[in-house]
Amino acid sequence: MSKAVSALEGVSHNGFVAVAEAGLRGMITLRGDLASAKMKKAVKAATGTAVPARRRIELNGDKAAAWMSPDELLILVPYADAVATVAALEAALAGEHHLAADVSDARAVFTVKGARAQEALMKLCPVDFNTLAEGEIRRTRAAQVACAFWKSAEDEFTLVSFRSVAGYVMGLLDVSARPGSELFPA
Amino acid sequence: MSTRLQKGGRLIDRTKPLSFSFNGKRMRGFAGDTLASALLGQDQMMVGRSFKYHRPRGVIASGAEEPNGLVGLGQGGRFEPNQRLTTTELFEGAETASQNHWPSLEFDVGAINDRFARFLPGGFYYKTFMFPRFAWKHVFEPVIRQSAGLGRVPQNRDEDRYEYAYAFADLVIVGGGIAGLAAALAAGRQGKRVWLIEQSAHWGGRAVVDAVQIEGTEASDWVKDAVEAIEGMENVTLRTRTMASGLYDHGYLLMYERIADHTPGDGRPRHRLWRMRAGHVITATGAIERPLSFAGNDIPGVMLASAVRDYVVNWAVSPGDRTVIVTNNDDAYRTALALLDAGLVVPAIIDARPEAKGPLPEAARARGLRVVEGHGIAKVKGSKRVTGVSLCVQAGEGAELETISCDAVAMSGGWSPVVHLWSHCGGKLIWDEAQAMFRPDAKRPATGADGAAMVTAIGSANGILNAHEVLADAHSAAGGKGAAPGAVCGEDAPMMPVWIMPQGAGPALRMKMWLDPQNDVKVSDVQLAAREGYESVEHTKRYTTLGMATDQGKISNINGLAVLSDALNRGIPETGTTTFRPPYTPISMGAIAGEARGEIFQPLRKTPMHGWHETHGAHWEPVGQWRRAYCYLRHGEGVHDAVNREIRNTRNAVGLLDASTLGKIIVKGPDAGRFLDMLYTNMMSTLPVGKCRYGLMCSENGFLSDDGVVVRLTEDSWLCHTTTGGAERIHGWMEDWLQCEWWDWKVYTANVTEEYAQVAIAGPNARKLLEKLGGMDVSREAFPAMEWREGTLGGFRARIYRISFSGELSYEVAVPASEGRAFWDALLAAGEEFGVMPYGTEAMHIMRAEKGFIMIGDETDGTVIPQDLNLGWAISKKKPDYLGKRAQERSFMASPDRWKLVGLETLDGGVIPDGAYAVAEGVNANGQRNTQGRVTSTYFSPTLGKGIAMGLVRHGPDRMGEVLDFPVDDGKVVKARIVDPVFYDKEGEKQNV
Amino acid sequence: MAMKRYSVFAIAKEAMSYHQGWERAWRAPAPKRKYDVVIVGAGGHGLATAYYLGKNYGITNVAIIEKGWLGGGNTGRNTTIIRSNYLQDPSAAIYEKARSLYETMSQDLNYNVMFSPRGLLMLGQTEHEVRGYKRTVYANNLQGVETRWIEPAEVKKLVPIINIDGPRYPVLGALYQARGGTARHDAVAWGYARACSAMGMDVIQQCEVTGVRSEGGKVVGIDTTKGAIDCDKLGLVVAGHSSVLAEMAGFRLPIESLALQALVSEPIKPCMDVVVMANTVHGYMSQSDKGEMVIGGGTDGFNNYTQRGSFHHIEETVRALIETFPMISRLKMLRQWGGIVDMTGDRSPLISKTPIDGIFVNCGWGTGGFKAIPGSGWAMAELMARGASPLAEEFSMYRFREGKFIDESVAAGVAH
Amino acid sequence: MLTLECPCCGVKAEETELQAGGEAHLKRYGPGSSDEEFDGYMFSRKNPRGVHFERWRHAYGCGKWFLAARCTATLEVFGTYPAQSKEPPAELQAKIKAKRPGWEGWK
Repeated sequence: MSKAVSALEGVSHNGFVAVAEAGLRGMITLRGDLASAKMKKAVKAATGTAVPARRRIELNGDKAAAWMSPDELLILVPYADAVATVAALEAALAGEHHLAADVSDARAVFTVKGARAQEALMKLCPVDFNTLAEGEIRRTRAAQVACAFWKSAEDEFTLVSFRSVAGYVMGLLDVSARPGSELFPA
Repeated sequence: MSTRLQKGGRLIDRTKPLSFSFNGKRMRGFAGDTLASALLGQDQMMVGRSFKYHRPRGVIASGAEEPNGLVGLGQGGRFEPNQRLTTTELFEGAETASQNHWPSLEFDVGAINDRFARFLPGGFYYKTFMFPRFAWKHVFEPVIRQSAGLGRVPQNRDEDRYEYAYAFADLVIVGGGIAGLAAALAAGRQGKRVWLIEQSAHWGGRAVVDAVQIEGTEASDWVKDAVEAIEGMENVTLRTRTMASGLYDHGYLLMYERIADHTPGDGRPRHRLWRMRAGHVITATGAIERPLSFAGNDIPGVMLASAVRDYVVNWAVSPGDRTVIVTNNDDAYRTALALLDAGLVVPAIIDARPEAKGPLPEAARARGLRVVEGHGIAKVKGSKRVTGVSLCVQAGEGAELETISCDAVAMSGGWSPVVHLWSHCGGKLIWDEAQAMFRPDAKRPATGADGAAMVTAIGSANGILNAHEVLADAHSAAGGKGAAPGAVCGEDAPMMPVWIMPQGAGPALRMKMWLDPQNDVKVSDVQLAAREGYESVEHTKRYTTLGMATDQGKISNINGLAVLSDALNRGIPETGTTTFRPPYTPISMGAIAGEARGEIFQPLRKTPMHGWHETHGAHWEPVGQWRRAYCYLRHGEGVHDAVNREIRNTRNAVGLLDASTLGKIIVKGPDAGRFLDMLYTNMMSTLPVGKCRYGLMCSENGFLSDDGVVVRLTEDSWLCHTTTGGAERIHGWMEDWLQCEWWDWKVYTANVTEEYAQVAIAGPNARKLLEKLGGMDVSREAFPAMEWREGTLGGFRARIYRISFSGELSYEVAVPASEGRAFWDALLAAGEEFGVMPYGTEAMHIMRAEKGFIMIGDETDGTVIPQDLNLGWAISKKKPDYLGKRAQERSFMASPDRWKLVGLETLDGGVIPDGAYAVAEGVNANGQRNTQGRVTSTYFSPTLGKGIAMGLVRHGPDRMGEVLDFPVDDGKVVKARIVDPVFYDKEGEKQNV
Repeated sequence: MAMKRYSVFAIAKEAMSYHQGWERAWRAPAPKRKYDVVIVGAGGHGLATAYYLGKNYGITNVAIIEKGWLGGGNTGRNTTIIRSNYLQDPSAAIYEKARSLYETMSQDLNYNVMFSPRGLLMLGQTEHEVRGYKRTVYANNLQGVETRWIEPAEVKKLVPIINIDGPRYPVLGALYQARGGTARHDAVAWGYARACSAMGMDVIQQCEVTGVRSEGGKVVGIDTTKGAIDCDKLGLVVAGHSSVLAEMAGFRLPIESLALQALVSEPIKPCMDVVVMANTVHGYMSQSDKGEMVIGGGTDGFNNYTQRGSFHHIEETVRALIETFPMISRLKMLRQWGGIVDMTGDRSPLISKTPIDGIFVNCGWGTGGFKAIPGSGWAMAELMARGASPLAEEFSMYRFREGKFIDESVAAGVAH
Repeated sequence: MLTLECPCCGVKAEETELQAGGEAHLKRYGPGSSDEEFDGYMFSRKNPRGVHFERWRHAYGCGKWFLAARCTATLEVFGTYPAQSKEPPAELQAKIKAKRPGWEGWK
C-alpha cells in the first residue's frame, strides 16, 4: 500500500559508515509466558524460530523473534504480514494470558553499515560492544531516546527507535558517522 | 632576553616554521611548539596581568599547572578566552591576545591597584564597602567586577562541533610518562583490555628531558620502543591529547580528547568527551614542581626550574641569558646543567640547604658553577622583567648581602604528586615528611561498586621521584611478571622543606611573596587569615581566594597550606588539604554538551502529520517533547485571529485536530478490569465492550494526575487514552504497580501511542465528511456517542471513537501511523466541500472551556483533587479502594473550605488575566492579602463574543452570582461574577445530533 | 565581648602596621557543660537561628556545634541566589522576610556579605511556564513581593548574551524580581559567626554529635566528640544529615538526602549582570564578582551522602544553557562540586517542633536554602524562644499527615 | 555514576539507563489505615547513611523494576534482586552483614 510511508521515507547519509532508514517493518509486541508450549508454537508459526533466550534475537530471513524482557518478545515480519500475524498469534495463544499488539507503525528502523559501524553507535549508546554476544539484541539508549539494536549482518547493525523521534535518531547517526570523526585509527 | 637557541629542541621541527600573532604582532615559531615556547622564543616574557593587582605576569611553568600564561585565542565563532599557553599547541595563523588589562599589556590603568596593595589585603572587601547601603551594588561592585574577570567574552555562536563516546576497559592508565608506559607494557602483556592516555601530544613525560637511562639506552629511545611495542598489542588503546578530567563513582572516568584544537576548522569534532567505564584506574600523572616563596617571586622571568629545563631541551628556547637557580633540592641542579649544555650562563645556584654535597651539586661545581649554600633570595629586582636578585642568609631575616644580575630565575621548592584523580572519588592522602609532600595513602583508596579499591597511583604520582623506583612501582602495580625495566638516574640528596625565604622574613617581605600569582594571594594574606580565625584550610582558601584561580592551585596549594600550618603552629597533616574537584584542568563547555546542539539538542517528537503542519503555517507549541500546532497562520494573520477563525469554522462547519500525541495504552488480562478500577477513580470493569468512558487518575497522594477516555476493546482488554506527554508516565505508573505491588495479578500492558495517527473530526459537518469517505456506518442510530467502531474508512484501516472534547458532533479516528499523512490528506480533500479546516491546540482549549471541560495542567496543577473540580460523578462510591482514595480522606483534603471549580464572567465582558487571584478581606498573620480563589483558564470566546473563565473559589459552587475582585496589573481590579462553568450548549444538543 | 568594627578606616589604620593588628573574627572556645540552647549545625541556618535568638530574644547562652568547619556544608556550596518570587503564601512570606533581611545584613552584621540585588529572571519558555509565572506575579503582588512579568525585548535588554529566539525553546518573557540577586555565601556564615561570637555565644567547630539525650520525652542534652553538653532546647539545623540526627533523637523525618551539583566556568569579563533561571531546561546561571559563570541544575534521583553527584546532570545542565546562552560553549568548566540536600515530600522546608519536647528541626530546604537563611533563622529563633512563629506555622513536619502541602513545583519545574 | 546489574535481563546498566524509584519493601496503606500509617508509607521514608534498599527501573532496557541494596555513604552495591521480593534475599543479607558488621538489618 503506497499510502503507508515510514517516518523518514528512507533517507540515508554516507559518512565513515552508511546510515539509512530501512523502511517499514512488521513488528508485534508479544507478551505472555515465554516458557509455555503454546507460546513456542505460536512463535514458531509466526517467525519459524524458537522463542529466543534472554537477550537473544532469533533471525530467520525477513522474520525474527527478539527477547525484550522476561515476559515480552518482539516479533518481526514483513510489514504487509503484520496484521495477519497478530491474528494468528491471537488464535494460537487463545485461552492463555497474553497480549499481542501491532506496533509496526510505532517504530522506525535504521541500518548502520560499514566496517566501523560500531564506532558510530559507541558515540550514542552506553554499551560495551566487547561484551555484546553474537545474536544479542541490546535495548538501551541512543543519546536521549530509547532504542534497541542487533548485529544484522557482518559490518551491519539494525537499530529500532520510536517513530516520533526518527528524525532525531537520524540526526544523531548522521553526525556520529561524519568523516574525520572515526574513533580509532585505521 | 628569552630566545630560540640555534640547536636542539626535541619536539620542534625547524623545517616547518609557523607564523602567528600576539596582540596583533606577527611572530614565528615551529611545528611542535606550544604557544608558550613560541612566545618565549620571540622574547615575549610578559604575557598578561594578574587578577587583583594587575601586576605583570610571565610564563612560570611548561604544563597544565601554569597559572599566568592565559590568552584569548582565535576569532569570531572560534574565539576562546583563557587558553593556557603552555598546553596549547602552536598552529599556523594562531591569533592570540593577552588579557586583563586596559588599554594595553604594557600600560594598564588597573595596575593602580598594585600601588594600593597594602590597603587591599586578603578578604579586605568583607570589611568595607558597606556604606551607604546602595553603594555595594551601584558603586563598589561594578568597579570590582570590571577589574576582575579575566578573558574577553566570546560573542559568537560556537562554530565547532563536539561529541561523546562511550568506552569500557579493564584498566585505564592515566599518564604517558615512563611510569604509565611501563604499566601499560606489563598490563598489556597479560591480555587485559587497557587504555593508556596522555594529556599532551607526546609520550615520555619528564624522564626524556632529564636524560635518564633506561634499560641501557636513552629514555627517549626506550619510550619510542615502548610505544611501538604497545601499539603492537591489540588489547591496548593508546591515545595522546587525552586528559582524564575526573574520576567519578563506579569507575566512571571522564576523558577529554582534544582532537582538533591544533587543526582548527578541519571539519573534525574539536573535542571528544570519552565516558569511560574503567574496571580499575592507574594514575601515572606525575608530579608538579613547587615554587619558592621569596619577595618578588612573581616578576616575569621567575620560573619553575623544571620548566626552564623543558624549554631548553624540548623547544630549544632559553628563558634567559643569565639564569640564577634557587632551590631546596638537588633536582634543580639538572636545570643548571642543562643550561650549561645549551651554552647559557648560570651566575649562581642558591641552595637553601646548609649543605649541598650530593652528586648533582658536585657535578655542578665540577663544571665551575658557583653554589651558594644556606642562602636564599631576599628580593627579586625588576618589574616587568627580572633584572637581578639579592642574596640573603636563609636562616636570617632577609638582609641583602649581594646582588646578582640576571634575567631569569629558576626556582624549585620540591615536588607535589598529582593526586587529583586519586582524590576525586574519595581517595585519601598521607603527608610524607621526608619529601614534604602529600601522596596517596594506598590503604585508603577510592572504592568502586564492589567496595574494592578502584584506583592505584604509581610513579611520581605516588610520591616516588627516582626513575628506577618509578619503573619498579609501575611494573608491580600493573601486575607485571619478571623484572621491571631498570633505570640509571643518579641519587638525589634529601631536600629540605622551605616554605618562606628567608626563614625570618618580616611583614614587608612577606607582602611581596606570592603564593598564587594569578589571584594575587601572598604569604601575608594567608597569615592574616590564620590570625583572624579562618583556621580551616577551606576558610583560608575562600577568604584569600588562594588556589581558586584557573590553575586551581596546582603550584600554590601546598605552599599556602604550609604557611597556614606554620601560622597556626600545627603540623601540615593536621591542617589537612582542600578537596580536589574535577576537572583536572578546565574542559570546554562545548565538550560537556557533546553532540546535543541545534537540531539534535533534544529529541523533537513528530506526529505523522508534522510535515503538513509545518508547510501550512503551524505556530508551534512545545508539549513535552512533542511539537503541536497551536494554530495555523494564514497569510498576514495574527495568532488571535487564526484561533478565532479555527473555532468559528469548527463550530459552524468542520475542523480537524491532529490528536496523535494522545497516549494510548492497551491493558489486557483476566485482572485488567480490577486493575483499572484501582487506577481510575471511577469504575472501568463495568464498561461494556464497544463503549467509551471518561476516566480520572490520581497519584497515591490524592492529586489529579491524568485523564482520558477509556475504551473497552474486548472482554479482557481496554485501551486507555492519556494526555499528551502523559503516555510514558502513565504507562510507567501502570507497570510500577503491576510489577512491584500486584505482581500476582494477570495483566499485561502495551504502550501503543505511536502506532496510530489520530484525528479529531469535529463540527456540524463531521458526519457528512466521514460519510463521504465511506466504508463505515457513522449515523446517529448505528453509532451513538461514547461508543467505538472498527472498520475500513475511505480505504483506511480505522478505529473510530465517537467522543467530543469540543462540544460538537465529533469523531476521533485512529489509523496506522504510517498511513496518517495519507489519511489527513484524504480528509482535507473530501472535506473541502464541507468547509474543512484544521484547528490547533488553542482552539481546542477554548472550545473545551466554552463547554466547561477541565484540562489537566490548567485546572490542575498538582495541588488539585477531583473533588475540587466537581468531578464527584467520576469518583466511584462503591469501590473500597483506588490509588489516591486514602490520601483524599486526610483532613485538609476532605475540608469543605477547599477552593472549587466555577465559571467566571467579567462584568464588562472582557477577559480576566490568566492566573489572577480573587481577594478576600484583610491580611494573614504574615501581612499577606487574603485570597479566596484564582483563575485557572481564561479566554476570549469567539463563539459567545465575550470573555469566559474557569476558576477555583472557596465555596464557589454555593456562591453563584456573587461578584469577586481580581486585582490585576497597575492597581486595576477586574470584577467577575461566579457562574456555571458550562458556557455553551448546556444541554449538549450539538454533540448529540 | 565587643567586636572591633570593620570599616575602611580600620583597614587604613591596619595597613600602616602590615595588618598585624586584626583580631579573630570569632573565638574558638571549648564547650561548656551546659547551655540554654544548643544549635547543631554551624551553617547559615544554624548560625542565623543563634543570631536571632540573641538579637531578638536576648538568649545568648547558646552553643553552635559544628562537625566540620563553619559554613562548610551547603552554605558554602550553593550558587548564592536570593529571591522570594514564590507562589504559595507561606513560602513567599519566609523567603521575602529573608530577602529583606539580606538587604541590610552587611550593616547589621558589620560584615560585607556583598548582597547584590542585581535582579533575577525566571524565563518563560513554554506557554505552560508563562501561565505559571504570570500567576506567580499576581500572587506576589498580594503577598507584598515585588515582581513583574517582562516581555522578551526587556529580557534581551537585561541579558544581552541570551538567545531569545530559540528555536527549540524561545524566550517568551520572564518573571522578573528586580530586588533578587546574589550574596557572598561564605561571608554570610562568617558574618553571623562573628556576630554570634561577639554576643558571647560559643561556635564550636570540629565537634561531632554522637548522641541526643532525652528523658521522659524531653530533651536533656547531646553527646559529642568534645564531651557531653546539656541544654534546655536543642535545634537541629544540619541540612543533608537531618535524618541521621533525627534518628539519634529517636524520630523519623519526612526527608531524603540527595546530591545536588553546581559548577563554575573560568572567569571572564562582566557579561551578565542579572541572575537567570531557565526551569524548562533545568539550568540557572549568574556571573560572580570574580567573573566566573556560576551554574546549577537539578538533583540526582537517589539517596546519597557522598557529596558527589552524577556527571550526566552536569551535561544536561550545560547543554541546556548553551541552547539559551550560545556563547558559553566557548568557555571552560573550571570546577564542579556537589552537596547533599534534604528533600521533603512537597519540596518545602520543615521548621518544626518534633515528637521530643524541646527539640526543634530546621531542614528540608532542598535546593533553595541559601536564599532563606536570615528568614529561616528568624522564624526558627521565634519558634524556639516563643513556641510558635507565624512564619514557621505552615512548615510543620506534621503537615503531610493532614495533606496540607506547600507545593512550589506548581509554577516551575524546579525550585532553587 | 552508578552501574547496577538488572536481575531481569542481566545487563550491567549504567545510571542513565535506569530510573530511581525510592525506598524498597514499602507496605502500601490504603483506605482504613490510620493517618500515621499512611503518612509513614507516603512520606517518612528511610534515609540511612549506610545500607539502603531501593527500587530501580531498567527504564532504557527491559523496562522492569528491580531492587538494589546499596550503601549511601560509599555507593557500594551489595546486590540486586527481583522487585517481587517480600524481603532481601537471605544470602544478600548475609553478604551485607559480613561487609558491614554494625548493620542492624533491613527492617
